Amino acid sequence: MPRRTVYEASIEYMQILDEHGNLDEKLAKDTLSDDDVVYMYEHMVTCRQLDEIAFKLQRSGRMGTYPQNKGQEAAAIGSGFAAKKGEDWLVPCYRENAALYMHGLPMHYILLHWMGDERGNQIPDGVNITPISIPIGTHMLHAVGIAWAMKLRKEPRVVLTYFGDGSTSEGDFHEAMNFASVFQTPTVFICQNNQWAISTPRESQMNSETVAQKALAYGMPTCQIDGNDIFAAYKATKEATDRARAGGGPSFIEMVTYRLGDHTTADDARRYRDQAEVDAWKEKDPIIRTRLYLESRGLWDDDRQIKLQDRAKTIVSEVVKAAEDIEKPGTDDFFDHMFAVLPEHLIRQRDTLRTSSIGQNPEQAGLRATPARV
Amino acid sequence: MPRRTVYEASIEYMQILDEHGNLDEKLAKDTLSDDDVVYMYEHMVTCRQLDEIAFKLQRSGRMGTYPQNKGQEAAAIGSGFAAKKGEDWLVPCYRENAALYMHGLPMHYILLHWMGDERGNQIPDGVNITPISIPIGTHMLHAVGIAWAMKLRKEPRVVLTYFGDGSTSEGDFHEAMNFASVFQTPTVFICQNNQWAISTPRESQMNSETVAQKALAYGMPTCQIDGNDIFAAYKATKEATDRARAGGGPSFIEMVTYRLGDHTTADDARRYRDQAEVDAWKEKDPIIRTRLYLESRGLWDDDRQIKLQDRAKTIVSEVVKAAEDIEKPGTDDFFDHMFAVLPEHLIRQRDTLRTSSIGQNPEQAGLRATPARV
Amino acid sequence: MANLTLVQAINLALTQEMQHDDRVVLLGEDISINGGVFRVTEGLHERFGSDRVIDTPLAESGIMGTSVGLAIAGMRPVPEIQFEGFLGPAYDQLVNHAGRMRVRTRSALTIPLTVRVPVGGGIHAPELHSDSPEAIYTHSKGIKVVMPSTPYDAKGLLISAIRDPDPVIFFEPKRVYRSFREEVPEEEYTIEIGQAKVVNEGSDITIVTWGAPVYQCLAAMDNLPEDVSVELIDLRTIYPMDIDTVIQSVQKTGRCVIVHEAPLTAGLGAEISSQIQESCFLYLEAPVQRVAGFDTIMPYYKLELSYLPEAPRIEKGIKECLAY
Amino acid sequence: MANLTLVQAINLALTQEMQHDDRVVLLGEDISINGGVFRVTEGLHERFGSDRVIDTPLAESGIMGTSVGLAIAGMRPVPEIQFEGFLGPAYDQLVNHAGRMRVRTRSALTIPLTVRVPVGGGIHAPELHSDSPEAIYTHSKGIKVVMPSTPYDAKGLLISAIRDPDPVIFFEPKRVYRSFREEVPEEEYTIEIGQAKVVNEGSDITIVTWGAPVYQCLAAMDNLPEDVSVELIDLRTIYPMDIDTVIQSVQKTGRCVIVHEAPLTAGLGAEISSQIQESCFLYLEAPVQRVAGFDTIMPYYKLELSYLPEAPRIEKGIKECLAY
Ligand SMILES: Cc1ncc(C[n+]2csc(CCOP(=O)(O)OP(=O)(O)O)c2C)c(N)n1
Ligand SMILES: Cc1ncc(C[n+]2csc(CCOP(=O)(O)OP(=O)(O)O)c2C)c(N)n1
Ligand SMILES: [Mg+2]
Ligand SMILES: [Mg+2]
Repeated sequence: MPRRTVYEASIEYMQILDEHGNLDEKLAKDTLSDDDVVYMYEHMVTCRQLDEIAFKLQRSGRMGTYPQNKGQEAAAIGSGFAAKKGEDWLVPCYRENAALYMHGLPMHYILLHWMGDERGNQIPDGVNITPISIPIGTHMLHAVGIAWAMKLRKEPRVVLTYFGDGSTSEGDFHEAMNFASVFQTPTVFICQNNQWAISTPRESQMNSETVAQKALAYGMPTCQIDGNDIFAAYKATKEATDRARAGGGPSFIEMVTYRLGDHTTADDARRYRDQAEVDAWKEKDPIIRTRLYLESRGLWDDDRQIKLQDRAKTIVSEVVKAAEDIEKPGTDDFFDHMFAVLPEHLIRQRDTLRTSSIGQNPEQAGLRATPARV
Repeated sequence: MPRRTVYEASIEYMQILDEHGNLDEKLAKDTLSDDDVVYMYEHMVTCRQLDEIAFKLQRSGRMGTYPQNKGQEAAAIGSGFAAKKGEDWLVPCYRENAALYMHGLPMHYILLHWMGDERGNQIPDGVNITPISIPIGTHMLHAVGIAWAMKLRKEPRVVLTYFGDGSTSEGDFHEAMNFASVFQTPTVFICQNNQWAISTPRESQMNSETVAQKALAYGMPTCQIDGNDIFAAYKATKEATDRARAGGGPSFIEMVTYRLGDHTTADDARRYRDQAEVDAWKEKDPIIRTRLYLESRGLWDDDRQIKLQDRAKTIVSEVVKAAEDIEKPGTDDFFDHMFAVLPEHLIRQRDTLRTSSIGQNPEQAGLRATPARV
Repeated sequence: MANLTLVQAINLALTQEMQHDDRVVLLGEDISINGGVFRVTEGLHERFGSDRVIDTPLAESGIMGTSVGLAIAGMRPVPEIQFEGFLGPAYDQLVNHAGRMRVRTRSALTIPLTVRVPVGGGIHAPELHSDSPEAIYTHSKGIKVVMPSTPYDAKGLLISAIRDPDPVIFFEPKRVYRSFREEVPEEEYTIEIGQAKVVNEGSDITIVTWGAPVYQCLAAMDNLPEDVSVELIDLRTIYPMDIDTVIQSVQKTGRCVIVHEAPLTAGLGAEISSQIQESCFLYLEAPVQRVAGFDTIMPYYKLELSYLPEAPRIEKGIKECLAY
Repeated sequence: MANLTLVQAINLALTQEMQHDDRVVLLGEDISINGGVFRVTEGLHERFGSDRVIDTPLAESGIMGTSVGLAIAGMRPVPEIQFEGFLGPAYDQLVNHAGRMRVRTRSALTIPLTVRVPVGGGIHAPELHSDSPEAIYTHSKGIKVVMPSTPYDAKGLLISAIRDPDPVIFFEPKRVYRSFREEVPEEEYTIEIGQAKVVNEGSDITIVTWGAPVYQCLAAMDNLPEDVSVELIDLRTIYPMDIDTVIQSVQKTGRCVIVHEAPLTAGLGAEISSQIQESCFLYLEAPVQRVAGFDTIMPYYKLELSYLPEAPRIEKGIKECLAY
């Protein structure tokens, strides 16, 4: 046949909880219980509190650059809720605090990281999370590698990896998607499409109508959902993790959301985007709609809200205290973790730096004498 | 609407000249004239001759590693025929000799390259071709950059870039496709899907049914064609170049073909692929079918064939002579082209190497005396 | 003449080169409307439009690789890599393509590109925002490497880089971006690539450095006894290196300290030290001293000042070298 | 004991490590059925199956990045990069991820990976198949760099590398792959990473080298006058470097020539020369001499032997150093 169709595809969008708090009961069936929603709501509010305080810490000089998560909590928490704590892995970027916290990361680790302290990356044993990733797009390959190990060892575990719309432009994204698909690793690719990569709008990053269609290149199951809807985020992720756990390989989920804050505290988004756009998205805030939903089901009221806010404040202020009270790291730290066994020249550098010499020339620190010329 | 389709796509396959030499007249309309086909046939046969001789040169120790093009001539020549000589650019890999030759590259340049001589890359002025690319997947970005320059300067020129199925796994492929699409550069991406990347079959490189669908990720026009069919290769490429020239941006074409030889002369394909597969593809050889077609139209006969073969032999043996007769390059050459103006230390290295000193320490070459200690 | 910061001097050089050569195009992440994360390209998009000040997708290899193509086709691309830590994904295109194109085509194709890269530590930035990879690109060949430390030098060197027919990495020490202002002529001028500058003449010891540590060296010098006469050399260009200026100085002083932020081992200090030894063997009164970053990964910012060669450590290095 | 080539010795080490540790997996381009383009992994796919000897898509960053993930999850990946020229696309994952993971997580996550990479010139290969990038990875930190020159050393060092809890680049000099055979014990043994080997003891001059140039140095030594006593050191490990062995030797001989294939400027010769100067200042009778590749791109193969430090050039270097 001279001309024939050799490939066909289509991609679906899903929303279950709309911005007014209305639920599509049919789609919501067998997803989240009332308790689940309350739990997730409380987490979102607590993480929003963390976000506000982190912002203030930066502004008052108590912390370095920080990227606010505000507005994207549903994508993080809805997807993270499908992961099994202590079993599955999360391989994040930096806008998923809510998922990390829920998956067991002590919250002050997040602050420590942004306070310029590697101990914020020293994830406790048993918490299956890789540290916040500063370079964009590179960590999805690690997620694929971890998932691949699970598969090779025949462990029924999955890996969720988070990244932004911007990061899908990197070559490593492509290679990660392809490896995952070729080796059918149990990886769930979660793209938080928040419409912007710093100042670059989605349309300037790609010429495709959806991010989701990028997965077609790899023959990978893909969908687009309302990322401010915990039901849709959970349902799509649960389907993907179930499939992956059963040996069905990787999936891609585009979560359509919005970065309500600046890119980071070093950024000023007013330079490049309209307030009207921000305002329109504020209406779609995941916290608002979840509360509306809970209220409509009689599961929430002002009193509970006030109590929750108090609790969140307490939690976060304890977290700030934990992060700020930690003793200053010593200079040994950046030597001692270079290798399992420190080579001699690093021991010398470490020790001479301790003695406040210039730390490099052993003779000068008296650690190795230059014998006289023979 | 809770669930809706947000994206749909389909991809077409096209064949015009089948392996028995039968032509789909309707699709062939307004494509190649009889003269064109004769011209292209003659080119293919000449390049096949080059291929055989190059193979022998390597086997007899007169040339280094060489990658045979055998079986893929239609993809090269059919697409290359849509390019305007002296106007459009070709940015090749290493299996498009026929396209390069037709586009104006003196054939002995190809041999010089594989003889380990950079002068094979010193493309003459006015021939718009970048040199054979050894690293896989990296040159498509250059093609996009060149096309981008054309667009910025509002020149109605296009860039054709060639690459294999294997190279579509590289991150740079992804970035090239995305940049081309975002900036709507006049680039035609021509994938010679010859089923193998050295020993790795297509199915182990990707989990997608077609290579063509990789372009959907970028919202780029895409199709799959019979790559052993000069009509389909020409028609698909012409549509793409016309669109690009008119400002319609990039296109992707998957040309389904087959590498009839080993990967290179350093390879032994019997280690990893079945002879039956090779034999089946031999039936689909583009040269056979083009000849059958020409004969069926009364445009070709044994006599013309013998004459053509003689001519091809003469051309190629002259080419071999040109490549072998060139004087050995001098050591100055690898210094003199490092920068437009050579920095002093490179001049010193070059000159001391000339004087057969070790070429590095100026004192020892007497070029800079060490004055006695003051 | 205007009193400009390093950021402003670079901005001025870009503006003037774009004005007088329409082959010059800027491309990179967030460089257009946003003016770049350090605001170095501020105002250029308004002035020159979207065809010449181009926001790219987030893809460093793409930025570098398309710049190679633009250069082949006769443009003069000036890509920006947002931070030196993100040169990593562009490494292959820069080193194996930009740096090789001329020689592998025996000058048939040339790559007049200037990649601008903020570099170095000391600004309390996150991971991979504080490195000093200049030695890597110096060893890689085919690429010139420039790192100015003053607004005046930055303007003159950037203009030279953009006009250079070959690839140049233009490292901008972020710690100096806004640390002070300096008189910078309004008119265009060039500073030759490959010329060091003697910042301070002296006779007892030579200090060789480049980029932000120039200021740490000056601070260290302030703390030395009055009678110590230091010759301070700012290399400005790292490759090709003005080793003659260094050699002349060391032949005069007999002692040398080299200061850089990058890790010690296989850093540029090693190259300079070796060349000094080769050319000043009979002049040296003490081993050439290197004061550099340690052989570790640059720590996060809580510890960055312990890692960097700050004034006290440089002072110590000078004293130890003098006492030998 | 068997009489093995370098290729066979590496194959044997891989076989034995895979047999005794099922966390060891090999991945790379064309390494399974094809046995790798140099046949180093020949027979391993048949023996260990597709889950442990894995053909990947053609994507070096993917190979390195998934290896980082595999290592995080407790495997011991041994990726192969087909030629050193294709380390370029893997550079970012290797340097900014594999090399940093332990220190940035304060040892919470570790990367026990060994990347095998054929390296160096002299085999008449195409472009980007003949480079020597070891200095780049030595300066990058967090990665050990090994380059054996004999079958015996290769086996012992590769076993050490695979068992090492940290990332190791294992460079295999292709020029030596099949150039000779040597007795290699059948049983497993390790050679400590970070130990140089004195190939020849001597008292007049020290030669420091590694990889294929070891044989060019031996050839050069054959041409020296009988009474010249050369101490030849094969570093074997480039990082961490056994500088003590070098220093002891130079303190004995007072003279040193360093030989490497990579370009001179900012190559490892510079680091070694600087350290010798720092530690042997009062012993040196002549400047430390470097005989290396030139500051150019490695030429295509017609000229490669003019670029590489072949025996005549080394001989000249030795004589010039002795005559100083
Ligand atoms: C490899 C790399 N290049 C550039 C940067 C600088 N940078 C940090 S965040 C960012 C934008 C990321 O956009 P996106 O992936 O959409 O994530 P978002 O910030 O919107 O959550 C850029 C360019 C980086 N961190 N890493
Ligand atoms: C970046 C890079 N990695 C690996 C190689 C080694 N190599 C040369 S050709 C090849 C396979 C290429 O396959 P494909 O793209 O399908 O082209 P084909 O050879 O089939 O025409 C490989 C792996 C290379 N040249 N460059
Ligand atoms: Mg985003
Ligand atoms: Mg192929």
